[in-house]
Amino acid sequence: MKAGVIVFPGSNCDRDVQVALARSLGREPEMIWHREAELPKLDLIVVPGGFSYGDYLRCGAMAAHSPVMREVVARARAGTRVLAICNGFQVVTEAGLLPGVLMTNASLSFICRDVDLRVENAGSAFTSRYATGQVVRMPIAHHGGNYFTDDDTLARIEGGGQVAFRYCAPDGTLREDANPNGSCNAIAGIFNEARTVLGMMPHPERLADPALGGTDGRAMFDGLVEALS
Amino acid sequence: MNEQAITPEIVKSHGLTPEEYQTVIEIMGREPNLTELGIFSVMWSEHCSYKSSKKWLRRLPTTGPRVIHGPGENAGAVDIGDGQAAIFKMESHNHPSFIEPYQGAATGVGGILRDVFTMGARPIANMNALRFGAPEDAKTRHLVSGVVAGIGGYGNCVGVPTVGGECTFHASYNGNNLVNAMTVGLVETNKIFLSSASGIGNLVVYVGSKTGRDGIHGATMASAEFDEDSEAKRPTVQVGDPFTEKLLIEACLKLMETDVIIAIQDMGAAGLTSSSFEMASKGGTGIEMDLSAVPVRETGMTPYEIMLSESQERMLMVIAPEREAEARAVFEKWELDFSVVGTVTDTGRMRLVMNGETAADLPIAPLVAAAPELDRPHEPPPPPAAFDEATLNAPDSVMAALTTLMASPDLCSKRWIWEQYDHMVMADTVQRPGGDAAVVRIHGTNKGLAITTDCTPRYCTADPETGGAQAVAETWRNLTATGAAPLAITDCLNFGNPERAEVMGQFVGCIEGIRKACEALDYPVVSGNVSFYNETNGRAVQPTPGIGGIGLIDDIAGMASPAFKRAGEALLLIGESAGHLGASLYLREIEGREAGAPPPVDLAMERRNGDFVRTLIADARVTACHDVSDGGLLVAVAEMALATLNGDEPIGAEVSLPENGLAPHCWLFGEDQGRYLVTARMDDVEAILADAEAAGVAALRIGTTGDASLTLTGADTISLAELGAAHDGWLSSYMAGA
Amino acid sequence: MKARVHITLRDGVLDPQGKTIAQALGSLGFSGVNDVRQGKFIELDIEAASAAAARAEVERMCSQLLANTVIENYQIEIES
Amino acid sequence: MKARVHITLRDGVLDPQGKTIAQALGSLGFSGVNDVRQGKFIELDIEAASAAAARAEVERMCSQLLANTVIENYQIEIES
Ligand SMILES: Nc1ncnc2c1ncn2[C@@H]1O[C@H](COP(=O)(O)OP(=O)(O)O)[C@@H](O)[C@H]1O
Ligand SMILES: [Mg+2]
Repeated sequence: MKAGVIVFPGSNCDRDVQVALARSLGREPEMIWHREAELPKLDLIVVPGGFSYGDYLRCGAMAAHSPVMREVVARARAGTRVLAICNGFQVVTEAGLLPGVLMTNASLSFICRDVDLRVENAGSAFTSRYATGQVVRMPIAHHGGNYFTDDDTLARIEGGGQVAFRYCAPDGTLREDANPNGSCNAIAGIFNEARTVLGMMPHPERLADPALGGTDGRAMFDGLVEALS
Repeated sequence: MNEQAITPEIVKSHGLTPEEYQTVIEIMGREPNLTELGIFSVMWSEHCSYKSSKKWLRRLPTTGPRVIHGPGENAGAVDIGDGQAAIFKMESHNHPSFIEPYQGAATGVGGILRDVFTMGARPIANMNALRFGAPEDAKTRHLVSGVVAGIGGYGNCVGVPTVGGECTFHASYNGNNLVNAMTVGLVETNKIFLSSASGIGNLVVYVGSKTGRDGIHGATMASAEFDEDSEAKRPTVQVGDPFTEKLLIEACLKLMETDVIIAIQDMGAAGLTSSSFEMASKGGTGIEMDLSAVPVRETGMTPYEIMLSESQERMLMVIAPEREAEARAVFEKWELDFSVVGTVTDTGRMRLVMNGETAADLPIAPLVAAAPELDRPHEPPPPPAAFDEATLNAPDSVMAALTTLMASPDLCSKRWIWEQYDHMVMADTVQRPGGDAAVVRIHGTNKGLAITTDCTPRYCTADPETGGAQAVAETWRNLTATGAAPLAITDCLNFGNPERAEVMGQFVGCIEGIRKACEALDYPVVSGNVSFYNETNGRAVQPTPGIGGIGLIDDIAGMASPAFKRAGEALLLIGESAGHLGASLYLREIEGREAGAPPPVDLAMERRNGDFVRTLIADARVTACHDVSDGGLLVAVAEMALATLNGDEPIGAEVSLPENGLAPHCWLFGEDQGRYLVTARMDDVEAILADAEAAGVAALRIGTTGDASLTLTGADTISLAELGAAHDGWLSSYMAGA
Repeated sequence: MKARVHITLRDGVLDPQGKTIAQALGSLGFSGVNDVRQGKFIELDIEAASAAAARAEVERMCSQLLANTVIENYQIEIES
Repeated sequence: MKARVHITLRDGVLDPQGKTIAQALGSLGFSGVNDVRQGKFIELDIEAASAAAARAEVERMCSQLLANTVIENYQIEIES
């Protein structure tokens, strides 16, 4: 499998996801600067977290118009897997690759902590190492992770099995106080229709190493390597 | 543009005394013009010249086998083995954060980051030490909210984890909150960059953001106390641009992989003035700059404004002319301004030109050498109100007193703060906020750096020397509690108006305490910062010499943390207890009194106890470790128990009173120094106690870990859930306005 | 030429900032606040041959970058 | 009663967002963007006896909460 990580000015989880991928893959992914208008052949494109363009104007808005994003969208439409984490999720929604938008957290504050997530659909290259209904733990660290979309789109996402993760209580139940940012239907991550693109606010790369306090995130990278090799 | 006549009023408004102005004229051999006067004024301000503190700072021990660069560089550098060094420093942004909490705190973080990456280091951790006024004060909530959001807003965006800090409240900070920010960076020892401009004919290059009229005279503002109309005299507040800072970090570190940069210096307080003078003065050279080449944001900026602007996210560097294209390409890739603004000369003078005309021409060495050094009068502050433990009654309920303490503003959980900071980015935070020291793994290795900041201002108020020593000892203890070998400290000395002998007396006393502790613990000072004039209408802050310490962990697999690990283990107290309640939190929070001397700090015992504990950790003979500080023994036990609430299974403890003749509340809440709590497997207890005795270290088994509650044998009990809710709830409900 | 752009949330889109401001105003003692909506106000200084050309240009800026039309409306004024 | 408030950065105060937007517009091919400043636009619906009373009330809201007068200016319009 060949993996590439897109780097925008202001990306800051690019190295973290590089390390996590290398751990599962056994070799370093390629780091791709946002000005590249052409991409090498890749099986997985990662749009990492951070504050592209400072998150000024709207989170992800300016990065969505980087030269490289046209190519990422084209590849995604052709079936290349795209994993968009945190700011990456904001970028791909702004670029129209996934429906909806990520608005400011309901608390209006930045939130950094571990959250419990319920895996809603294990039927994808990203989630194959999880079981549907399993509760996993990953950190969030964002100011704008409040997922919003109109009712019709929401119904379509829900009906099409496009919800990947939901914020939940440790026992897997959905509770208002387990939804850290006000996302509609407690959505933490969604797929495109074909489940080849995943956007998610939590950071799997931050709990993929026992020294950091957990390894639930690692299964995502291991699963991708298995599915795409 | 410089034609304005220099009147005594203008001299005065620049904070120079008539005598100082006379020296200016002697150095210049003529009257200065306004730009030149402005330059003298900032260079000789308290903030830049350390005129009140220099004499005393010289007393601090600053060398040691691991010290690569001590005070005098942008930040301290300490050898951590394997060809790497840790670069770190702490700095205050108190005054700006009071005027505009968000931007003031944010730009404080930006400034300290620049001090560290200027030296070639990648910043790997931020810390923040915060002191606010009384919670009841009308402004406090607004200040907390703005400062925390500002620190997060900046640090989160640049992608450096904020891994810990302090946050306490006291009425003495009502008009003067303290915001101290610390950055730790990592560099290859043979790739450390310094700021000495050398090589006649080399280019002086300006990179980063454009210059605006920001904060003109910020440095002189930080050198004067607030009065009623300070709010009206505000200079233009500096706004931070963390996105540009992130680009600047990446561009500078990229260029630093080559040997293009000869010298580099961030533009901090007093901007272009202090950076250019510092570079030329260190190199023993001169600089000629064309101010028309400085990238500006506004039209019509004068030389005076350009030289004194404190716009953020700017750096000055010296490169060889033939490397210009290479350097420019890097900054252009990151879309940052890059402008050749001058050359290094052999004249020993700073010559500034604008639009072809000389705007200023000053001799560098005489100006720097003549920077005032004062020996201000100092007198020991009055002793604290007398206090005798024997006069105190026992509390009705120990657990109720504990709950009150745990829910008090100073001891409550600061989770509301650290959750607004990205403390995990860079994926090396192996001990998150909430423990003793934070631990950050050295990327790509199994080594770790333990980092902490500490100071107990109420001790410094009661007895400055003991307080100074205690602050150093507490950092040393917090590092030790993780298993780290303490390496060195940075300091951030926050005091009132040094023109008052009492304040100077506090300063001198604290320095003396810091000196003694550093010497006794072989724990040198490698960088620091002084902030005076934290005073409003004659009311000074409590003396607050913040200390930031770092320590090295050889293998993070063997580090210790405060959380209990298993039920049924022995709880041991290391160190001697005298039941000292003077200047304690118990006395303040439960009895409503601020009285008494602080607990004595016995540095020899401190060292003995710490070395013993560190060996226990290294030998994997203890399963958890926590130092005993604010609030005393029972608070420390409670903190070890509450730390388990984040994990799978809550673990509490039962503690029994020893027969040592102390009143129970004195033993349980006394703040005697040099103590640690550890847990150990039952089988190991006897041997540990025997080894302690052999090492001359007091050790006592005080209890056993157990179910999800805290119990004092034969007395009270409380569930961890109840105690945890009280501990966790205070700050968030306070901030919600409840 | 100067252009002023107002970017506002579409009706029906939740406005967490507006909601929080309304609550904060309430707790400061301002009674009678029925609703608060927060939007953006962007002022541009651009080169353009005419007001019409400027409007067309700013229109394109809005639809391409300045506004997210999934949730936001925009309104352009050109000052001459 | 409806009130509209424009909150803008004071002259001379750095506007990192505006600066970055201007650069982004440039790289999207919009040439001739001299300057961009980003501010806030707040719409309020409040109870008030008269336009003058509404203005006085919103004035107080601005100075107490809505604007940060250290770095921002505000301007109020009341629609009747
Ligand atoms: N402003 C802050 N930012 C981040 N973490 C903080 C802050 N204030 C306190 N903490 C964290 O809360 C914990 C307890 O702080 P403190 O009581 O000062 O510790 P100690 O008594 O061990 O010095 C520490 O882990 C510290 O890093
Ligand atoms: Mg501690």
